[in-house]
Amino acid sequence: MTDALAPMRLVTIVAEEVLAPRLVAAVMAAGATGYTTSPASGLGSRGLRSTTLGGENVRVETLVAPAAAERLMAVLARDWFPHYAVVAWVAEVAVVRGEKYGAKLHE
Amino acid sequence: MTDALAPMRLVTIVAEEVLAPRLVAAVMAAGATGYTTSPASGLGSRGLRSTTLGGENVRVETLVAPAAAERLMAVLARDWFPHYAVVAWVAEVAVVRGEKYGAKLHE
Amino acid sequence: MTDALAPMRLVTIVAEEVLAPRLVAAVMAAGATGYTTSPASGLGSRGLRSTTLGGENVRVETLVAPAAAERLMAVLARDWFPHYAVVAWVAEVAVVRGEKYGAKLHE
Amino acid sequence: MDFLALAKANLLSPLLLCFALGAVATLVRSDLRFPEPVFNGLSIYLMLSIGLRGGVELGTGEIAHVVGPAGAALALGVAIPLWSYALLRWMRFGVADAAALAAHYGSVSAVTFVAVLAYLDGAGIAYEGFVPALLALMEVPAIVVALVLANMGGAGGAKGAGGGGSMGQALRDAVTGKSVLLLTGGLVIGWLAGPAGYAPVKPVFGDLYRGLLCLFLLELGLLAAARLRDFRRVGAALGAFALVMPVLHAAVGVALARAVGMGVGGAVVLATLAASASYIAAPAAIRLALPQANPSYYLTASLAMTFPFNLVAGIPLYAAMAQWWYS
Amino acid sequence: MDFLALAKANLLSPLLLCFALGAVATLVRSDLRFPEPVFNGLSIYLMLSIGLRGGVELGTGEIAHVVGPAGAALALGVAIPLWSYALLRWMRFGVADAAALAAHYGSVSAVTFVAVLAYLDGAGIAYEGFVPALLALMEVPAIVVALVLANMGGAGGAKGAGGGGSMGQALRDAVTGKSVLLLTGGLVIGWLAGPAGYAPVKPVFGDLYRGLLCLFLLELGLLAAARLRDFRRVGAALGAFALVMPVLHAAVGVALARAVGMGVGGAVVLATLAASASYIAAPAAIRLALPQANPSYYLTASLAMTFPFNLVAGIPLYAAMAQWWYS
Amino acid sequence: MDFLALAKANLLSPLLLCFALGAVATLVRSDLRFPEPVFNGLSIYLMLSIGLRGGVELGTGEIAHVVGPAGAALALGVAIPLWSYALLRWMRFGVADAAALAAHYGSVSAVTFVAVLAYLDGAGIAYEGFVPALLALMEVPAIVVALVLANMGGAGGAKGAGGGGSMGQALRDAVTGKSVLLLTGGLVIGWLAGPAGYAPVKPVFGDLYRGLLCLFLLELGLLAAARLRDFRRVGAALGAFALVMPVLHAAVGVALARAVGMGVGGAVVLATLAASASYIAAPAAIRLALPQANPSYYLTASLAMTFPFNLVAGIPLYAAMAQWWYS
Ligand SMILES: Nc1ncnc2c1ncn2[C@@H]1O[C@H](COP(=O)(O)O)[C@@H](O)[C@H]1O
Ligand SMILES: Nc1ncnc2c1ncn2[C@@H]1O[C@H](COP(=O)(O)O)[C@@H](O)[C@H]1O
Ligand SMILES: Nc1ncnc2c1ncn2[C@@H]1O[C@H](COP(=O)(O)O)[C@@H](O)[C@H]1O
Ligand code: NA
Ligand code: NA
Ligand code: NA
Repeated sequence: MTDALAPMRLVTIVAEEVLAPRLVAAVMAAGATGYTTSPASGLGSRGLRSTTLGGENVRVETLVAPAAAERLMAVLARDWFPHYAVVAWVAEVAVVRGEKYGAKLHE
Repeated sequence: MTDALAPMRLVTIVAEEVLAPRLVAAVMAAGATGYTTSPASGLGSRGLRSTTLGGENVRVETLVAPAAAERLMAVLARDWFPHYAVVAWVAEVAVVRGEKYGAKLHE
Repeated sequence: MTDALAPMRLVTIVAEEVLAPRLVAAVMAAGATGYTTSPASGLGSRGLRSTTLGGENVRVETLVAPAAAERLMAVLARDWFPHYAVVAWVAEVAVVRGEKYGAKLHE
Repeated sequence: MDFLALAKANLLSPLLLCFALGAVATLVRSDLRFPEPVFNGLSIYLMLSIGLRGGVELGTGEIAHVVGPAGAALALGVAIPLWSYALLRWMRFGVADAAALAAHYGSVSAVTFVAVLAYLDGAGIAYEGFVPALLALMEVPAIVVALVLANMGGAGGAKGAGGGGSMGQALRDAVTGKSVLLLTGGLVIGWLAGPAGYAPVKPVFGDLYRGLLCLFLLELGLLAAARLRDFRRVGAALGAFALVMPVLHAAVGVALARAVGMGVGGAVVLATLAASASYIAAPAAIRLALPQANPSYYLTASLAMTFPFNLVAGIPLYAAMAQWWYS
Repeated sequence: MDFLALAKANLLSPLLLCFALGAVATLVRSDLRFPEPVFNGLSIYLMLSIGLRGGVELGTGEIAHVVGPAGAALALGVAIPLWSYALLRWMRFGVADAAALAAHYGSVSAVTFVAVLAYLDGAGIAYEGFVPALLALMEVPAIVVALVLANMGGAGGAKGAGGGGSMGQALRDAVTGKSVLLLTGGLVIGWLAGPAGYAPVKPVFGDLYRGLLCLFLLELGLLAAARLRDFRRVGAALGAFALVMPVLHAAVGVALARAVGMGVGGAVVLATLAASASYIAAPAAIRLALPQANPSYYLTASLAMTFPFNLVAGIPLYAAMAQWWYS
Repeated sequence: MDFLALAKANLLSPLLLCFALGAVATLVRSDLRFPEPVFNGLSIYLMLSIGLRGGVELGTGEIAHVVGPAGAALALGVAIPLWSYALLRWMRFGVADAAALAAHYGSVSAVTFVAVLAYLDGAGIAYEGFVPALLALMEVPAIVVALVLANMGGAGGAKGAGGGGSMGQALRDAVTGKSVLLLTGGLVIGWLAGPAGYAPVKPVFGDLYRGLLCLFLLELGLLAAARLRDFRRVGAALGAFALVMPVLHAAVGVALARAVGMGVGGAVVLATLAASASYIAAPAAIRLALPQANPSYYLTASLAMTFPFNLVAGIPLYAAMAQWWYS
């Protein structure tokens, strides 16, 4: 196996579904090269359902370089957490061919 | 960026969908402040499908403090694994504003 | 709590939905004892939608021993990445009763 | 029409043929899958439609006549799990598995119920308008009786995981379960709205149900054939149980129906309800309350054996039995 | 039929009873859930069906007559949020909450619209074929007016998260929103296709809509009752607003309808549109553009109070008001 | 009706207008989305309905007459990909892309098929009851032929990822694919059940299909317009191919239909089948077996160009061609 595994960050964001289009725009603006969304529901400390078809959330995952992950978390903390039901976390993961997601070769 | 990232645990549980209401109750009882569920299917070592609309699972994710994660895994191992098709894992993740999920400030 | 947590790898793969049956076969062939799939959508660097009901992806997660994770990533890099829209990452996670997923006791 | 003509018409009805098509699709490993939300939506529709049409009929008949048949239905719902449990224990099934199977065979299958109505309509045999109420009455009692039996036998559910009290919880869940709620809700709505209120919604709840039932049966065929693959796990003894007990239960049903003064059509319906085994409500309840029971047993028996048997051979047979008994 | 007979027929219609059944299911904590994709599919069907049938009618009438009523509808869409906002501010609601509520009460509910048509059909009262156009016209303006009010009051949306320009974005979203698009698209299609083109699709878009509306109302009952649990968060003042304002708006609607020359049936429709509050389009728009507003307020008021009030008591009342005013 | 009147009726039919509405929704970036499970459910319904109605017709006609037309359909399914591949290679497309396009144009579109039947019904032109069998016969052969061509050209699929044997696998998948299964299953069911068995399910499978097809076309309009954005990637040469080849294929279809003794209505159907390009079955098969082929080419050409062309202009044109040839 010649492809070494490169370290990356996986940022996962759970938010009200109505926010999805703006959220993925924010993700791309922070420097991501892609994202994956999936349907979710849940309960949090606010417990608000903001639309009639309440309780429906969206889960956005993006594989980004560490710097972009920090940028994204900072944007979320500043612009999104105060207003919306949003939860986000960062995990360290390994990928093959990290360049694809914006990783520098010797990070 | 003034918000530092705080270390937390993400516990992910995959189980038969029929268990969902009880499972999230167990999650909250272990000290979680919230959870996210999403639909899933899968195959495991038992390969059982327990309802007519077989193969359908639920995936529950909860962001908790390390102690709560250990508590939850212990409860799952004791009360759930023997009886039901349940799989669970714990990952270390980082969040902004860990207090929200029950993290102590200097853990 | 007598069950210690054992270290394992969680491999997550996001791919075009049409690939799902072959993908899970590849996962099992690499030595996994099970997998979980869930519906997803997304955008990547190729941005291709390959079926009429375009944009639909599948997300496959499998909990495997570290060696199997490396095997699986190598297979993906060799046989899948060149042809299909596939993204994959590996995370370190902890489980109760790692034997179930093929972990050796003192790995 | 005589028995053979009716049996043939039954076999060649689109309902049964759609079930067969679903089974074939699974057997040839086709990629045909019914989207789950659509299946769930169809279930809601069917339950509400059964209730609604029954309620409208109810309003035009005499409601006092329902008391005897209701008592008979309840008696069946309590007695069937008792003797089934005893027999299955004697056949060396464990406490949990015996109780689980008893719950399934004492409870009922809504699709089998709709199929028997379609059969009677086709054969021109009248039946009482209140029969959907019997369907609603028979869904829950057997599950409760079976859980009591399991408790007495020492298989008391997964205490820890359920947080205790799984018996009471199971009862609560079953009574507020969506099929009971939609059936009784539909009955009340149909009864209150009457024929005039029903008329504008009849194109949906009356005209479409036979066709939509075809789609439902297509999906059940897919699922039942997938279950058949578990057959080796199940064994011949359970196979015999799944094919013989329905006929015995149907015979008891016919006798009871006559005893409480139902007509011949009603007797066929009660017999079919007794003969049918639940494969949607009971599995979910039992899985939670009796996790030690093996789903391969109860699902394969009820969905892959008893259900198709009733559709193909049982219903014409029970009709013949009732006509013989009533003549 | 006199007023009481009509009110009773309304109360006992399957539409209302299905709504009640949904509410009961939530209150007894049943596991009945409507699959979301099916609900979304039904929404698309209902909107297209309303538009299509309106468009066919439109083609057979005189289109010039629509100008006055359209002006009246637009006037209501602009005026209702203005006075609602002023009143709510006076009631000590914050800028964001007052604007959010104003948007909801100025906009409209498609299901309430369909319910009033069903009521008029049942009562044998004719109405203008172009009324679906009024529904489409009244959905958006109130949302825009409310956002302007919020901006003037200093509650200017979540600038950062939206990337700026949330006002213009909200307007764009509302105009290209699926309900406006399907309603106007349906109107155009019905108008172009005419009665001959409509005939082969009538079994779906004409015959089924009353029955499918029952299923829709079942789900809305589930959702509305779930909202009721938020009632303590909302308070009596908002409760009074949610029950009194619709009647006032209806009165204005009747007066305006008469002023622009609509018939008595059309007046009932315009009154009901004015009285109804949006619970699908407005919440989504407001949540994005005014995240500071508390969804518990606007959703509980519109979905759990005003909507059932209009269905149960409002529509017959507005019909009586219109008949009194026109006689 | 003369040609122009029919073409106008076609253009103004709700079917086409719904397709246009879907396209408009995508172009104005509306949030209108058809829930995927509902679309899948509708697909199952449409296939089964086409088969079922064809099967009932089949039973009332003489089955021997189907042999010639079946041969013609198979011949088209084999020949079209051969000459399409040769032409596309000559146009400098790569082996994989040429084979992929050849598969799509040799296979068929079920919605185009239903649209031509609706057109003929509207125009009062009779056609053979067995035509759904031709649809089922023409879905798979072209895919197989194209994969053989690709193999011979050296573009042999993704061996590693598929675990080898992708040709045989692709053939298996196509034959047990859900559209072939539902069509042939429906034909058999309709044939066995006959008109008497069909009657109770006709309200669903007969009366609703035109209206439900509108909803289906709405979604296809959404998808086709989204594909149009890929147009620059596709180029003018492929655009010409997508608009000219259907007309040639239709001419061959008319000639063949006459040669095997079909009526003028059947000739229009066979011509339309030849002219149509697959956009559901073929893309999935090709994506797996020929991943090197660019989906932008085959999907944009078949879904965004050939499909609307056939709906709008092709079908009336092929009808005119057949009438001229038969007169
Ligand atoms: N501790 C948690 N773990 C996982 N998901 C959470 C957690 N807290 C909140 N969520 C998710 O985030 C959404 C909004 O949470 P909140 O803003 O706390 O109301 C919820 O609906 C959940 O899906
Ligand atoms: N190794 C694994 N990796 C990921 N998910 C698994 C694994 N094993 C089991 N699962 C999931 O857990 C469910 C129950 O597994 P089991 O209890 O092993 O039958 C399966 O349906 C899968 O969704
Ligand atoms: N950076 C990323 N983070 C998360 N998911 C991604 C990323 N890039 C691509 N994906 C997912 O992988 C699929 C295929 O990506 P691609 O091969 O880059 O077109 C996309 O549809 C996404 O669901
Ligand atoms: Na029974
Ligand atoms: Na209003
Ligand atoms: Na073709």
